[in-house]
Amino acid sequence: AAAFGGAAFSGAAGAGESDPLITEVQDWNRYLGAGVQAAPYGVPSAHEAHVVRRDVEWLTASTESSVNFTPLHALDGIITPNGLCFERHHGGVADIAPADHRLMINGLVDKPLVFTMADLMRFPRENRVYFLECAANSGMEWRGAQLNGCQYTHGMVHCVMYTGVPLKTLLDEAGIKTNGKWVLAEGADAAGMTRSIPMEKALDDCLVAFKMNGEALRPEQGYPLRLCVPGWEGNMWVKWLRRLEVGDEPWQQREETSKYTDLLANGKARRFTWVMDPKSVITSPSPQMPIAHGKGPLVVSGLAWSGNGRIKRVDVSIDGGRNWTTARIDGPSFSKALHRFYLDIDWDGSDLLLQSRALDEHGFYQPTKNALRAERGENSIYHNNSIQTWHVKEDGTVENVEVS
Amino acid sequence: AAAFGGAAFSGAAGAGESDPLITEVQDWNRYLGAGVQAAPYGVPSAHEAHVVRRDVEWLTASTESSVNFTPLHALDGIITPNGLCFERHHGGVADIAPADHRLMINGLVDKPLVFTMADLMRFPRENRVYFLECAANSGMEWRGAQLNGCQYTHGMVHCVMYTGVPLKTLLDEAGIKTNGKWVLAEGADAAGMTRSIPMEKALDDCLVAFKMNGEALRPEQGYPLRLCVPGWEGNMWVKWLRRLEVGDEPWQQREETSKYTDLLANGKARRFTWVMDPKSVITSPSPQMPIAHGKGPLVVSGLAWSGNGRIKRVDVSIDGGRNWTTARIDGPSFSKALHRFYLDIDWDGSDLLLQSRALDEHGFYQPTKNALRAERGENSIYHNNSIQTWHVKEDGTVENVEVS
Amino acid sequence: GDGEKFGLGRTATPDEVAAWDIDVRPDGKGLPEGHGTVAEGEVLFTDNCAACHGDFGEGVGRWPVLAGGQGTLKDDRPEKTVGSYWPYLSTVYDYVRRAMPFGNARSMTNDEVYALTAYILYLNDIVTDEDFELSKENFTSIHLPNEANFIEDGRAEEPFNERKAEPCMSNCKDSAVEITMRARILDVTPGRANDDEGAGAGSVD
Amino acid sequence: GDGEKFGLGRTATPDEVAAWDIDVRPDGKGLPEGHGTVAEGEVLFTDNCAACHGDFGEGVGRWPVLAGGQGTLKDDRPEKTVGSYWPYLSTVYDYVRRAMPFGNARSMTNDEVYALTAYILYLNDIVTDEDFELSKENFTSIHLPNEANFIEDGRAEEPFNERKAEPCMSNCKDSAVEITMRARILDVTPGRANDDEGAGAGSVD
Ligand code: HEC
Ligand code: HEC
Ligand SMILES: [Ca+2]
Ligand SMILES: [Ca+2]
Ligand SMILES: [Ca+2]
Ligand SMILES: [Ca+2]
Ligand SMILES: [Ca+2]
Ligand SMILES: [Ca+2]
Ligand SMILES: [Co+2]
Ligand SMILES: [Co+2]
Repeated sequence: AAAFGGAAFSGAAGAGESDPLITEVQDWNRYLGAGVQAAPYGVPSAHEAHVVRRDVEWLTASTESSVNFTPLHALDGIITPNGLCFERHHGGVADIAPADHRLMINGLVDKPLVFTMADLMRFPRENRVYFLECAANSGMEWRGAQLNGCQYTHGMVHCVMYTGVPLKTLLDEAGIKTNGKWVLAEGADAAGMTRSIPMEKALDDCLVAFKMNGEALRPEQGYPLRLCVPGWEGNMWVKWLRRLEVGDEPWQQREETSKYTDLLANGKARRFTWVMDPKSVITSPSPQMPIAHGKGPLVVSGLAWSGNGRIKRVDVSIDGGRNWTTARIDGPSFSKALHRFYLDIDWDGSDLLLQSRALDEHGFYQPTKNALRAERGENSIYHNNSIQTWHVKEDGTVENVEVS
Repeated sequence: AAAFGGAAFSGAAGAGESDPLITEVQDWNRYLGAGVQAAPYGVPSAHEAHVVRRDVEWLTASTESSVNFTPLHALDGIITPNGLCFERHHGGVADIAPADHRLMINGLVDKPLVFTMADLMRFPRENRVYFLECAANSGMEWRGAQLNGCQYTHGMVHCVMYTGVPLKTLLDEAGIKTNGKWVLAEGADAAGMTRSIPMEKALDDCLVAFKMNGEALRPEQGYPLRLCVPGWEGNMWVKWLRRLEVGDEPWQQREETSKYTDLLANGKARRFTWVMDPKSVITSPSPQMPIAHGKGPLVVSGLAWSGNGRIKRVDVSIDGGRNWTTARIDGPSFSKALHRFYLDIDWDGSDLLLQSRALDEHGFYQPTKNALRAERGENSIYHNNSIQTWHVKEDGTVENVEVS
Repeated sequence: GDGEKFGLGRTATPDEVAAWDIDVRPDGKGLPEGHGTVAEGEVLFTDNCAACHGDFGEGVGRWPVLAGGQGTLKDDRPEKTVGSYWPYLSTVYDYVRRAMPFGNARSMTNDEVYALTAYILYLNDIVTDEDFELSKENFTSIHLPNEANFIEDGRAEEPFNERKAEPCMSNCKDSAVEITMRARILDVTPGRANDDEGAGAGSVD
Repeated sequence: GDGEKFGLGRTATPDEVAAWDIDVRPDGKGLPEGHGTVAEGEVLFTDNCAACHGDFGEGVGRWPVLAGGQGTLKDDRPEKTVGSYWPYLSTVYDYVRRAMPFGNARSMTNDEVYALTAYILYLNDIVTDEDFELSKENFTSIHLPNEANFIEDGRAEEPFNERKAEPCMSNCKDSAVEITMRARILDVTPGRANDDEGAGAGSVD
């Protein structure tokens, strides 16, 4: 049954027949292809043109204050290529020449400082892999299954290796006064993005990064400088970082009051909900990645992450959460980074209700959608880390559903 | 003296003067930048246009059988962005639609098989980070210091995270006969690239990869399928992989006889020199990355790798190899992957003769250029893993030199 | 601060700090000198803001709503505005000064921002007199109605976060699982055939 | 082979295997039926190969040299050709059939490849008779002159690879280190001012 693989890929010779793609000499085996330097900075194959970030036009009034989504369904491993990291801007992409960029530290410090990019390159550097998830990821699913594809339901997350200077190093250079308990991080963009960060976190693992996946930050990710706030909501990872102010109280900025506060059913709203809870999603099969090959061996693959640290275990269910099997986590397991999991199954061709459930090293795991709603209602927008269900049908197509 | 950082970057206000880049509202802080989806597949900032692969035109007769070089000097961390991974082709870049690609296994197997890409996606997958170094990397330096930049002297190396199926899994599917001791890997390109791989290696850690750094392989890296032969010379990592033949003897193909054999001074030539020896290079400062900031804190940064496994230690010398200081290895340490090292020094502004020396977990380390030449002469082309020297001058410029 | 020092960077000048240090806190820290009335704010708002936010802060199309919505926070579709949701007035001053009008940020004077803030209070019935003047001096005396309804992060106390038990692995539900809802029914996925079915619901912030 | 089976893929047909399994080994395994003479090869070479490799295999410009160079392997600039360097004739047959002519691979018939291989032998003075015919039958009787000079990988036995000692950490050289050579002197770096100084030396394979 598995012979010749999926119809979408196969040259479709019958049993015992020879495939002309093999028996005839193909052009690419005969004639020279493009030479080196055809693209000094390389780009993906034209056959991969469908693997792009996508937005949802009705979601926002303007593209400059908007979001697009990482095509998680088409990716594998734990690293997100820079060109596919989702975008979220509040005033568009600031275009800043590195020579014109400055970072100021002021407030409750011994000495207010200004750094050029060249100055920052002289501090000891570190390299760390982290996921970045927008607190609003899966936010459109609070009221029920809505968008048909993990790119849309879970695509406001990416994971790259950053190079930068620990925030602590820079704060130490200015000298934190004893009453300095909070840090305000400010961007140079047209939104002048600002967030308050408690000093404990600032001194723990925050990084002032200038490179991602080896090269300079991408413009839409804050070139030339961004703050990394590992495990915490993406909005705090201030892009185009130009200022760090030390203070004794939080600032209650717009993105920590009007936005990024979580309205509960009782009308109360939680603030300073920073950590991104354990979460996972099956990226294939998924609505944008139907099964094209019929029954037999099937790779169920997905991503899991937790703002608390490492992922300890991912369980997968094919019956909507009645029974669970522990999946195989493969590849590096970094704290506060994406983890890749696989469950290799023999599909019998019948309907599946596929779910995944992440458990982190601190014992936190994902709730069901209903358990989360029972606690918070449907108006929270942010921090929806509930278990996602995909309905795999006999024909291999997949739908975003909710289950009893 | 360090105030205001390097002239190349600084807005150059005098002491106590205010920088108009701070006191005046800049355009990017006022007007909206580009919206989301300006580039569905993102690209680097225009300010990074100099960070590209480069070739050396006089080196080869045609770009289709040629090479270009990774801009190591401009990168950090251990991951090479896909668009900057050096290229090496022998018949140009094959352009293959995944649906048209086939992988055959034949020879000493129980059952010769043909796989589509869809078939391959159904086997259990793994994710691993590996460096890939061309055996000819640094080959132009055998006769002495020649090219002024680590991009040219050491840029035939890159390091990415691969996703693929262990070669062993596929060979097992066909069933290796007991006399099967070698595997011939063949590409679908116009060079019909072929290499013989001993069965022990094939069953150990080789991977048939379809993704790099999360996304589909780039065309110039073998899209849709390439073989990974971890720690071994890059030419064996057959791109556009279309066939695996099991045999009882090596094939003595052109790339393992005419090429990729190492001619010694005595006229004898070593063959099957597969492993890439421990090696390192200081990427900054380096000829393409002069010091622009004068004396004071200086980050000396570089890469180290070994085909034998992990890097245990990197030593750095600033006096041409008389005295050594152990550098700090930062970021992940994967077997057969690039390692990033740093030495944070306080530069007194005088001449430096900068060297780095990698030591791997099996106790192998880099020889000096003269020690290597004493053993092999100057005609080997391949496997030059000797210690590189950069001469840093008082003005901060850097030259590729050799020392006594 | 006695962490390690590298001697990098330079001292920021007072003018530089003043140019960038424009943030304002609920306790009034950071407020500049200045003042502005509701009536002045109305004129400024009509000229600079109403095209997006509407004459009465009701929001044009998908642009943000700034006024109204009081008493809706427990509704199916809460309307979160300065009047109905925001805890602190300082945030209005800070945000308008740093980010509005959208596309021409940093273009309003400090007095103008006082006037606009006063007008947003007026649109939300928090002040009712068009002659009301907001200033550095009286700013912290104004409190927004929803301030008391912000609470700390309580996620760790939610039942599923209490870590009392390992999650269930088998026979976790009594009966076979039923599908209760399908995305297909409200398919708003871009790039699909039925895109013209219209917009979905929800927002990203 | 008793590793795990997934039942994926399908059996390759004999025609398919024949189409792709064109590799040739030194023991003659993989050689197709056929034959060709030096004289036939000369015509074919002149028409299809000489534009790059030269009429006598001497190489045009930077295109590869195929003949000559015998006795140069210990020279400063060895000339590595089929005659001077290659260990096995099978490699010539295999490679020409799979990859030449550059830009039109797989265009020569099996007989033509025998003739071209014979002609390359002739250009290298390994056969001297223009009527010499190379065939599947006599192929393995031909040995290339340099075959015996290929040895196994001996890197592990090189002194610096013997791992007897930790590398030296201090005072490793008696006197201050001198610069003995500078890349600047033969600067061939692309994109620098003096690019017109001309080409450098060396090759990537
Ligand atoms: C061109 C459209 C436009 C104009 C003109 C404009 N705004 Fe806005 N306003 C926006 C957008 C878009 C946002 C949300 C930005 C974001 O997502 O970060 C916003 C947000 C706001 C908010 C915060 C809303 C919330 O709920 O968080 C306030 C307050 C505000 N604007 C006030 C003003 C004032 C006052 C002016 C005039 C001085 C103004 N705006 C002019 C588009 C506009
Ligand atoms: C358009 C130029 C061109 C033509 C025509 C051409 N070749 Fe080549 N040949 C090359 C290049 C380029 C290479 C090296 C390819 C590589 O780098 O992998 C090569 C390599 C070779 C080699 C291996 C050389 C070595 O030292 O490894 C042989 C043998 C050879 N060609 C024979 C032939 C024959 C026989 C023909 C005609 C049937 C032919 N070539 C036609 C360009 C050409
Ligand atoms: Ca302040
Ligand atoms: Ca009025
Ligand atoms: Ca639709
Ligand atoms: Ca064969
Ligand atoms: Ca003749
Ligand atoms: Ca030059
Ligand atoms: Co939150
Ligand atoms: Co070798």
